[in-house]
Amino acid sequence: MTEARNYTAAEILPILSARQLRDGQVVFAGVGTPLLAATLAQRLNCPRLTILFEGGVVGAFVEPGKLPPSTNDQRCTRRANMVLGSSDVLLLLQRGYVDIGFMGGAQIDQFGNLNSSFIGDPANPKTRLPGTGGGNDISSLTNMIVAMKHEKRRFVENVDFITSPGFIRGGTSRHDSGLPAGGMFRVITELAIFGFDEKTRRMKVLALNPGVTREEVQDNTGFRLDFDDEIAITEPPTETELRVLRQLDSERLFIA
Amino acid sequence: MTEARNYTAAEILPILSARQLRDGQVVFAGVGTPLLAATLAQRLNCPRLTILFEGGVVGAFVEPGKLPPSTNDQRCTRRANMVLGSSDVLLLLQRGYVDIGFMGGAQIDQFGNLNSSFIGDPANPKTRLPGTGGGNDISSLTNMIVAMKHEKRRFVENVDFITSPGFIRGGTSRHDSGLPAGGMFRVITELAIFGFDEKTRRMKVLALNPGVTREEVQDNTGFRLDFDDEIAITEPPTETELRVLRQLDSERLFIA
Amino acid sequence: MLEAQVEPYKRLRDNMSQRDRSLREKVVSLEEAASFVQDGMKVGIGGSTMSRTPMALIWELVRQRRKNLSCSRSIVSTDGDLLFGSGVSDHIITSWFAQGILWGLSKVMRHHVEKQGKRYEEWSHMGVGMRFRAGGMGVPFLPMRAMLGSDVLAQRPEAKEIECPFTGERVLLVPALNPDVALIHVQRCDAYGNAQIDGLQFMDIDLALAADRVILTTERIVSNDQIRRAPDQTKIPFFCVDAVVEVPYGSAPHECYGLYEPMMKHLEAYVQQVNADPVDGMKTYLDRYFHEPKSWNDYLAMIGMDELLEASQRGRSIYND
Amino acid sequence: MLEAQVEPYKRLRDNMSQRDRSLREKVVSLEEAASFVQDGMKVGIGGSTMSRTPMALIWELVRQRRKNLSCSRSIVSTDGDLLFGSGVSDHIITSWFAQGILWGLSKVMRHHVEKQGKRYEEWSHMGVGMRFRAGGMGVPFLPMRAMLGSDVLAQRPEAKEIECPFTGERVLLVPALNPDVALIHVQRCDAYGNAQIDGLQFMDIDLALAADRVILTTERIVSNDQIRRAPDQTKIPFFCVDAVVEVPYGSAPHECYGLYEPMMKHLEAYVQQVNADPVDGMKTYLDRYFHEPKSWNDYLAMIGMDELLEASQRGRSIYND
Repeated sequence: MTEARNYTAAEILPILSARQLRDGQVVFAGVGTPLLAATLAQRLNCPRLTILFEGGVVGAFVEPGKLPPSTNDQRCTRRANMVLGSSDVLLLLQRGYVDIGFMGGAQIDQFGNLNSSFIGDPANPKTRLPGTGGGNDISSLTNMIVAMKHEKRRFVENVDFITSPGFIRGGTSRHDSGLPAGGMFRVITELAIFGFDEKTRRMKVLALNPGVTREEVQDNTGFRLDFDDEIAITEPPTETELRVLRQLDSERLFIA
Repeated sequence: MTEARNYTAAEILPILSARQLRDGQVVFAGVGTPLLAATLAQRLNCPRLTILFEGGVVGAFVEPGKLPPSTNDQRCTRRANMVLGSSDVLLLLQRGYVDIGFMGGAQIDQFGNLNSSFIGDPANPKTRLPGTGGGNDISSLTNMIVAMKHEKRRFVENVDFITSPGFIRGGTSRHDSGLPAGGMFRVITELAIFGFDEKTRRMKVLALNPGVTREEVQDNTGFRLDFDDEIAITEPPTETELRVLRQLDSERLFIA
Repeated sequence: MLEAQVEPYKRLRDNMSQRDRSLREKVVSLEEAASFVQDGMKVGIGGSTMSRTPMALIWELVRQRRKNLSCSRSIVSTDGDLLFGSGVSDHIITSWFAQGILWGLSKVMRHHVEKQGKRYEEWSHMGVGMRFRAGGMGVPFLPMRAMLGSDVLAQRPEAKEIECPFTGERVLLVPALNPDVALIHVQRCDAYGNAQIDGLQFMDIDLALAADRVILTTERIVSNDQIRRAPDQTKIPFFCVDAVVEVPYGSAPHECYGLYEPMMKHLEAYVQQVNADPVDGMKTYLDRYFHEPKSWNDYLAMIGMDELLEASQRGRSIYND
Repeated sequence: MLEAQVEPYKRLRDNMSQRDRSLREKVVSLEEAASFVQDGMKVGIGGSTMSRTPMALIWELVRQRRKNLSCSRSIVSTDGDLLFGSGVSDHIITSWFAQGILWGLSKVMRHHVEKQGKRYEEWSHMGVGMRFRAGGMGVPFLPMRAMLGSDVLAQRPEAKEIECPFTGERVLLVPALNPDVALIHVQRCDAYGNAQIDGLQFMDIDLALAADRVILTTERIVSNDQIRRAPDQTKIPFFCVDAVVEVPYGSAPHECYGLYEPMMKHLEAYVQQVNADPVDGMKTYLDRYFHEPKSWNDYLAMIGMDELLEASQRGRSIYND
């Protein structure tokens, strides 16, 4: 990447993620980048985007400069249409009311499976990670967008532990496991935008971020990547996107 | 019955029923006599009686002269501690929070089974009755008091149809059917007070109402009755009981 | 055939993905709203007994001469009479069916079930509730511990007794009920369908979540700002709702919590008339009160100003100290 | 052995029938309330992450050096650190366990799980929720459609995959969880225990219904008359509750909806100290803030007036227009 940029890696993630959302969608958002991206989309071109939070919130408009530190904080209920129990908001996913689940990820594999539970052998782990939270429920029950940092150790061929299922072992294995609905839709990183092959369910590059090469993406990935036949180059963040984003996270909790 | 009485058959039912309740109990009450009796008990000697109604009410104090026409009317929520969904109030029974279920009855048999669904063959009934409502749930899940009119056609050896289970076919058959908790505790009529034998689970007379003979009870019953060894004679309604009862149902909805 | 009663998950999800769940205004007329209900559909009805019955919608369905509806409701009162008596429905799933406890048996229900072969499918009250709840949760069944050992269960091969795989106990699995459309009346909602229910909720939340479409009638359409000021009072989220109709006194002659109690004079006269003659008495009632009025307000005018205002005075008294 | 996790219905009902569920005053001190929790018990903890955590009760349990508790909570944050770090608990059932998303991994959790053999038993968030809900409903299990196909499920032989007897689909049955005692913090309740919760409820209603005993801490004890004025705001009925303690700021340094937001300066300092040294850092923290203060108010004084008032100002701002 040779060009000078007026944005950071932590800023491009929510901006590109926000662009994936469509006005009128019902989106179940995790804390951090997903919350920030969904709120950004609401304030840019999706004023009728409905955001659900795991704490039990439907249709919130989070206040600029007051991002919640988790999806279970009162800040998540700002101008909400409805507040309900945590199990009940998760059941809305199961019933099918949600278009998109939107999460961060610590480790992902070629089939879009996410690991946030264990590094190493679960029986005797090198690192015990925080665990699934609602991640397993969300990724089991709806179409997913994941926004995460692109590092080789995070993009692995097969995760040590499937915390949140993507396409499991590819093909029809997700469906065969008892998960007929949903699946990985997009992965957004500071390098590229990824989709999944309709048949093999392996990850493939749909678009490169501005100034990023195919080689750079492949070099930072722990498995062989496919590239879409009609690969695109993503437009860089606009002034408006950056301005609104920085207003939203003026405390710089997530874009520092 | 030769003595002159200052009360009617419709009045003695709620009064004798109210006497069966103990202060501090949690009682799930049906509309009509049960609601009236439980409210009467609250105003006599059970000020801390908690009444639940099927419509979704916990701890109500129904207002004198404003008895609800069903347990799903707003009048049931008068001075309630809590209002919740109908399924949720029924689930409180299943979890075991309720001491006593308290219902009226159309037809009862020797094992305390109640029929409020069909007279005659269910496939081709002579009369289609209104059905269970919450009756089946209440009688399946807690200890029951039933208040009803004493007529031979209502006290039958075996009901045509078990809508609300008593002891099914007696002995351990209730338990064996998957109903380990609860069962018939008392039946109150204008003639007598009945309990159930610990072993056979057949109905037996515990006490005769004032001025009523054993023969009179047996003659009005469609099966052979057992009589408790220490059969008692019930005290007649007191002036206070009658006065408070008549205040409660001043519209004479249920004691006419 | 009975097995097919439970919607496969794939079909539930496919139906849902075809539904427009975006934040949009949905206010329509009563006539338009009723068009969501097609002949032969499974229709879930909100409220219970004589409370928050979506009576204006039922009135409109009768006027439009809808037929063969399979209706489900926690507890049915005069609404069930009207659905059977008008020919709108030939199958009612509920736990209790008469006109009201004060009036004994419904001669209308008896006529149609005993002589006309219409179906009153009886479940326990909790059975109906767990069926709606399973539907709302997106699961094919829920376990419960009532109905066992009774003849109510003996009549319901649709439910399954199992041995619990955890405890070995006998428990009953009741199948999910996902109506094609639900009719629900509320005190207030916004133009998107965010609905707030005061007081008794009955099974309306589960029903709204379970149904493939929801039509709301509401005493009052309020602003979205008002909804957002008390979000924990919102009981049905907008994306469950497909149409909103503002119908003051939309439960008349039944009650609406905090606003009006049942209109007992009208109901007493109704009961007397239809129980005296469940066929002609009902026909005369429907012609006069359902088919002839030009509008819902005209129907209310026939109930009469005195009765409406008295019911309102009693309704509001629930908030007195 | 795993099978035995689900309480047989008979035992649940026997426990319940021995419980005094009468309408009676239950106000006790924090010390007395903590005596309901005995070593080795299954303890359900209300709230979620940094919200409405029953922190004063946890503080008291640490002071009383309770041990071997098996704790369950929807999502765990610094409360989990404190339970493991103090030796009060050696088993935590939850879906997510760190200090807070802002701070990455918890070195305390890692130390106790990776090196000390303590158990963090992981279920999905809905899995924890359905376990409490089954417990609250008095059924041995609930069906759900998540966790399938994942290694989270592979680690949980306590759950059972079945073929649905209605649809043939694969569904997961999760076992009921009925804690021996639940600890729940609310904004207000009366002396009987009728509790009203504002804003986010998390899993507290199901948890209260599921547990064999419930201890409530409350920001404020109000009159029963005040409760009865808004009965649809009552979320936990009094007969589920066994003890009531009035503890202002009873969730500090976590938040309590509408009253105070998390006290971030104290939390940041805590996180720095314990992550720098999960053993000695924790010991120093517990000695200073948990064991040495004479009372809960003294502990609050150590958090400091500035931070308390600032958190309150932010907490109340949720009701601003």
